[in-house]
Amino acid sequence: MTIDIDHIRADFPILADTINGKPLVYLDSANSSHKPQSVIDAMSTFMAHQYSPTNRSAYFLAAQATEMYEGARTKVAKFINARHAHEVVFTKNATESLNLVARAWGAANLSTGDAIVLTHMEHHANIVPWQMLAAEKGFTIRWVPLTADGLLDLSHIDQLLDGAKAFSFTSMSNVLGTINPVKELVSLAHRHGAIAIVDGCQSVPHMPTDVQDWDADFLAFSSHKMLGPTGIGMLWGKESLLDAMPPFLGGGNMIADVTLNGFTCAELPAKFEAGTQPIVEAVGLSAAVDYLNAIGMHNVRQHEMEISRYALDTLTQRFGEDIVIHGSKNVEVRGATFSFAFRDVHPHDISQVLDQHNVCVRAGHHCAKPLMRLLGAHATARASFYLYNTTDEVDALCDALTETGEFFTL
Amino acid sequence: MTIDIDHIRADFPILADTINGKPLVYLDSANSSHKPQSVIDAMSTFMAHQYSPTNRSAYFLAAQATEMYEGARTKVAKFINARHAHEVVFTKNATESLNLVARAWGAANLSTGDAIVLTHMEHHANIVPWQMLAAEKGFTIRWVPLTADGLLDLSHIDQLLDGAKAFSFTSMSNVLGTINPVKELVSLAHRHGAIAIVDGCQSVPHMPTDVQDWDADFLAFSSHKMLGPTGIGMLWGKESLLDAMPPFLGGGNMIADVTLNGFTCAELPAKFEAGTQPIVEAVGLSAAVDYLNAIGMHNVRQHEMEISRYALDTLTQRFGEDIVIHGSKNVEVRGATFSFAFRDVHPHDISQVLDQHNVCVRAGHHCAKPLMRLLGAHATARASFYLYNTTDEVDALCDALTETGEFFTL
Amino acid sequence: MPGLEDLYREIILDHYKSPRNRGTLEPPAIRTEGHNPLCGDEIEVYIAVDNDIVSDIKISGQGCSISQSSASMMSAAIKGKPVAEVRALIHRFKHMMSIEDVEEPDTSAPLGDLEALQGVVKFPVRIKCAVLAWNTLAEGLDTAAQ
Amino acid sequence: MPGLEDLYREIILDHYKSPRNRGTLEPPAIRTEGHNPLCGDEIEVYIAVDNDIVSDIKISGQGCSISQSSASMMSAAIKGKPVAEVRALIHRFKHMMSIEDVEEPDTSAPLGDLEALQGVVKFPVRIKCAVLAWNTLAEGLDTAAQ
Ligand SMILES: Cc1ncc(COP(=O)(O)O)c(C=O)c1O
Ligand SMILES: Cc1ncc(COP(=O)(O)O)c(C=O)c1O
Repeated sequence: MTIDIDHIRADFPILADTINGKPLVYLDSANSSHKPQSVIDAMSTFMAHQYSPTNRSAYFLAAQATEMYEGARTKVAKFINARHAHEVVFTKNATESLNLVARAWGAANLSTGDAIVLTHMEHHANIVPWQMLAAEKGFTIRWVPLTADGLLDLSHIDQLLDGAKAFSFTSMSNVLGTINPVKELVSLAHRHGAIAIVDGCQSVPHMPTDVQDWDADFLAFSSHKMLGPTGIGMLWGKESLLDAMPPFLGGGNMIADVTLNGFTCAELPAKFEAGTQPIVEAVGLSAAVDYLNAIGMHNVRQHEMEISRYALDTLTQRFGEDIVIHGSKNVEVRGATFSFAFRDVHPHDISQVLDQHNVCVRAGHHCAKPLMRLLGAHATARASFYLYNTTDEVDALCDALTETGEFFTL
Repeated sequence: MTIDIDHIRADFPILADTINGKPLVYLDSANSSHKPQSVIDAMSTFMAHQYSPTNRSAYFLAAQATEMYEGARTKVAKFINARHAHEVVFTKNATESLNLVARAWGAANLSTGDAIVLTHMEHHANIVPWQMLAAEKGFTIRWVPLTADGLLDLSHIDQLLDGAKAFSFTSMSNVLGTINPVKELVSLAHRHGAIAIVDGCQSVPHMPTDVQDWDADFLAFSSHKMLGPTGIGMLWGKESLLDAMPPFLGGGNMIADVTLNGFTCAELPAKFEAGTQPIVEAVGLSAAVDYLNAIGMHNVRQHEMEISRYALDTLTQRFGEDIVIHGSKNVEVRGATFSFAFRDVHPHDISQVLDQHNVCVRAGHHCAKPLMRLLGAHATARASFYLYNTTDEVDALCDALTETGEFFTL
Repeated sequence: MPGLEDLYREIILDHYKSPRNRGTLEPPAIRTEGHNPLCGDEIEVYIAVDNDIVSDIKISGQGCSISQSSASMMSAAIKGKPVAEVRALIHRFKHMMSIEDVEEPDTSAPLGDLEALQGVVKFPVRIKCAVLAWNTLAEGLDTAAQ
Repeated sequence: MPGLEDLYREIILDHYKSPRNRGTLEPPAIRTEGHNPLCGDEIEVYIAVDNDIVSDIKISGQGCSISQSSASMMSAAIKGKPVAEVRALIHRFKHMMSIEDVEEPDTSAPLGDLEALQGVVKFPVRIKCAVLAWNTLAEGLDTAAQ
C-alpha cells in the first residue's frame, strides 16, 4: 500500500459506524465522498466561534472570516496550479460552474451557424446547459464518438473540431472510469481555434491537476466529491477569458456601482460571486484540500490504481461471463469507477441485495443517458472507490454479488 | 421580555466568546445571523454518521439522507405556509432565487414594450437581475418612490402598475427597516394583472410569514439570515407558475430524459434543482427552522419591537441632534434594523471605533446604492438586532458611539 | 433495516419472471409512456376502453423486479374492470404506498395479490418503482376520458 | 487585536481634517475616478503631466478618514515629481500595504509621512481604503502615457 489506509480510515467517522451490526462498505464516492473529521471540525469551529459574513463588514470577525474565505480560494488555486487565486470562482456545484461558462462565455460567443464539440461520455451537467443555449442561439453540437473500449474515438477529431468555437469534455468518465488525455485534447482544441472546457469532477479528487500544464481555458469541479462539504463548487478560468465575459448572476458583491439606469461589474472574482457566498463551506473545503495535500495526490492515484487492478482481477476471476465490466481494462487509462452488468439482474435489484450487506453502489443512468443508450443499457450498477477504500471491500462487493446471483435464480 | 433571552443566548456558542477579554456585541444580523448549537450539531452529526448523496442512489444511507433533505423542504414549506412542499425550491442564496425568477419566469414573459415595477428601497439582488434581463429583452423598469419617512410612496401606484407584468419588492428594507404592507402590495399588483414577487430576506427571519394569506406569487429568502448555514437559499413559487416556467440551470436531477438532440424536464421541485444539492446545508436549515418554531415567530417579532423601541428612545436621548436615524420611528412599521449618520464621522470610521469594543455594525451602502443616493449618503452605519440581542447591547452601542464622538473631535 | 424477504415476496418474483399481459395494442387503444428519471426505467401501458370498461391491457418497456412485477400484477388486477373501479384501485394502491397527498381511499376496491407489494413501503426509494405503472395507467385513463 | 492608535496616527487625522490639494483641474488635465465597491467611497484624481513631471494634482470625492488622508498625503508627496519617481512610489506604497502580487520595490522612493499609514496593514479591510487613491492615480498616469 502506498498510503496508510488504516490511518486514513480512522479519520472518517462514518467508516467506523455499523448498520445492523455490519460495517459500511461505501462504494459510491464517484457520486459523493465522505468527509474526514478535520473537515467537520473546521466547519463546526467556524460556526461556533468565528462565523461572520465576508467581504462586506469591517469588524474583526468579518475581517477574519474574509481572510479564511479568500484563503480557501488561494488553496484551491494552488491545488490545481492556477496562475492567480482570482481565477477561481466559487459556485454552488460543478453544475453551476458549467452553466456559468455556457451562459456567460457561451451567450457572448456563440450564435447561429457556430458549432461546439462535446463527447458521447459527458455527464448531463456538460450537456443540458449547452442544449438550453443552443435552443436559444441556434448553434450546433457535435459529438465525439467512443471506441469499443470506452475511450474517446479521436479518428475524426480534426473534422469535428473544424470551425468549432469550444470543446467541452470530461477529464474522466463517471460511468466508464475512462481518463481522457486532457493535455492532448486541449491542444487539439486550440489548434482549431476552439477554447477547451474541462469537466474535472471525476479526476480532480483522484489525481494531480495542473491547469497550466494542460493549458486549459476552464475547469469545473465540485467540493463534495473531494472530501469537502456540499453547497460549494469551483470554476477556474483563464483571467483573460473571465475578464472579457459578461456576468452570470446579478446582485450584491458582483457590482462596482448600481443606479436606476444600470450597473457596472466588480473585478474578478467578485464579478461572478453574487450574494452571500458559501462561507462555511469554503472553510470546510479548505480543510479538505489540506487533507488531500497531506496525503499527496500522486499517492491517492497510486492507491486507486492498486484497487482497480485488484477489482478487475477479482471480479473477472469470480464471475467470469456473469459480469460485464464497461470501459477499459487498462488501469493506466481508467480510474477506480466500475459500471457493470451482472447476469440479467436489474441494477436496482443488485443494489438492493448489496444494501443488505451495507455495500453501497449506485444503480441507474448516472446522469449520462446518451452514454447509457450507446452502451445499450437503461441502467448499470456502479461501484466507485476512493482513498479510504480497501481491497477487502472489493471482496465484500464480490461476496454480496454472489448472494445476489443466488437470490435471483431461486 | 416575551422570550427567555438568557436561555436563547446560551444556545449560541459565539455569544459566550470574548475578544480581547470583552464580550461580542453582534449587531449585524441583517447581514447574516449566528447559528445555534443545534444547527451546528445537526450538520456535524449528519456529516459524521449519515452523509450520503440524495435522490439518486438506493441504499439505506441514501434513502435516509433523501428523507432528511426532503424533510427540510416540507419544514420550510410549513414555515411560510406554502400549499405544497414541491413549491419550495432550494437554491444557493436569495440572490440566486431572484435570478431564477428573472431568468426563468422573466425571460419567458417579458419583452420589448413591457414594464415591471421595483421600489427605490430594493437590494441589488432585486435590481441587477432585472437590469441584466432588461438590457437583453428591452422592457422598462419603473420605480416606486419613497416618502420622507422611508415608507413606500403609493400615491401614484396605480399609474406605475398600469400595464406592468410584475411587481417585485422587498417585504422589509435592509437599510431603513421599513416593513412593507405585502398583502396590500400583492393585491395592487394582481388588480393590474401583474405577478407579485416578494424579496423576503429581511422579514422571514423576523416575523411570521404566510404566502397563502399574502396570495404572493414568488418569495425569495436565505437560510444564513435565519440561523441556518450559508450555501442554501429558498425560492417559493405558486405551483402553476413554476410548472409553466422553463428551467434555469441545466444538468443532472432536473431532467426526465436527455438524448443527443435535447432534453425534457423533471417534475417540480427537481426541475429547478440541477446537480448535487446543498444536502448538509438543508439538514442545518431544518434544525434552524425547528429552533425558530420552538420560540415562535410572533415572540421573535415581539422581542425585536421591544428592542426597537428601546433603541430609538435611547439613541435619541443620548445623542440628540448628533445622530440621524433613517426611516420610520414607528416600531409597528419597522424592524430592528437601524441605519444612521453620526455627526460627520464617516461610517467606516464609526465601525472601526465600535469594533474596538467588539460592537459589530456594518458600514457601507448595504447593497442598496439607489436608496443610498436617495438618502444623500454614500454610506451609513447600520446596527441590526435579532432574537439573541438585548437592550444591554443597545447601551453598549451607545457607549461605543460616545467614544467615537470623543475620538474624532480630538 | 428491513430484510429482503419484506420486499421480494414470492409472488412478486413470480410476476417478475413470468410477466402477465406483455405486449402492445394497436390504435385506437391508448398508449402511455412513463419514466423513472431516477433509475432510467421506462414503461408503456396500452389500454383499450369500451363502454367504460378496461377491456384489454398490455405492458411493455423494462425495469427492475419491483416496477415489472407491479405492472404485471396491475394488468392482471384491472383487465375487464369498469374504469371507476380501476380508478378506485389506483387510489387505494397509491395510498398503500403512502404517497403524499393521497387521502384515505375507498376500501371496497380489493387489493388481492397486490398486497404483496406492501413491503415496498419500507424501502422508500423503491416506491417510485412500484408506482410507475400505476401513474402511467392513470394518465392513460385521463386520455381515454377526453 | 491592534488598537485604534495603530490606525489613526495623528498625521492621518490631520490630513483627514485639513486635506491638501482638494479641488479639480480643467482639461487637458486628466481626470480619473475610483470606487471602493465595499463601502461606497468615491474619489476623483486630477493630474497635469508636463514633460514627464506631475506638475499639479487635485483630489475630490469623499470617503473615510483613511481613504481621504491617504489621498491627501499622496497628493502632497507626488506634486512636482517626475512620473517615473511617482510610479516607484506607488509601487512602494502598495508593497507597504502588502498587496498580493506586488514584488519587492525599489526603496529609493522615500515614503516620508506616508509611513504613518503602515498601521493600516493590521486592519486588512481598510487596506482598500488606503490604496484607493493610489490605484486611481496609477490609472491616470497610464492614461497620460497613451
Ligand atoms: C433585502 C435583501 N435582499 C436580498 C439579499 C441577498 O441575500 P443573499 O446574500 O443571501 O443572496 C439580502 C441580503 O444580503 C437582503 O437584505
Ligand atoms: C463528470 C461529472 N460532471 C458533473 C457532475 C456534476 O457535479 P455536481 O452534481 O456536483 O454539480 C458530476 C457529478 O455528479 C460528474 O460526475
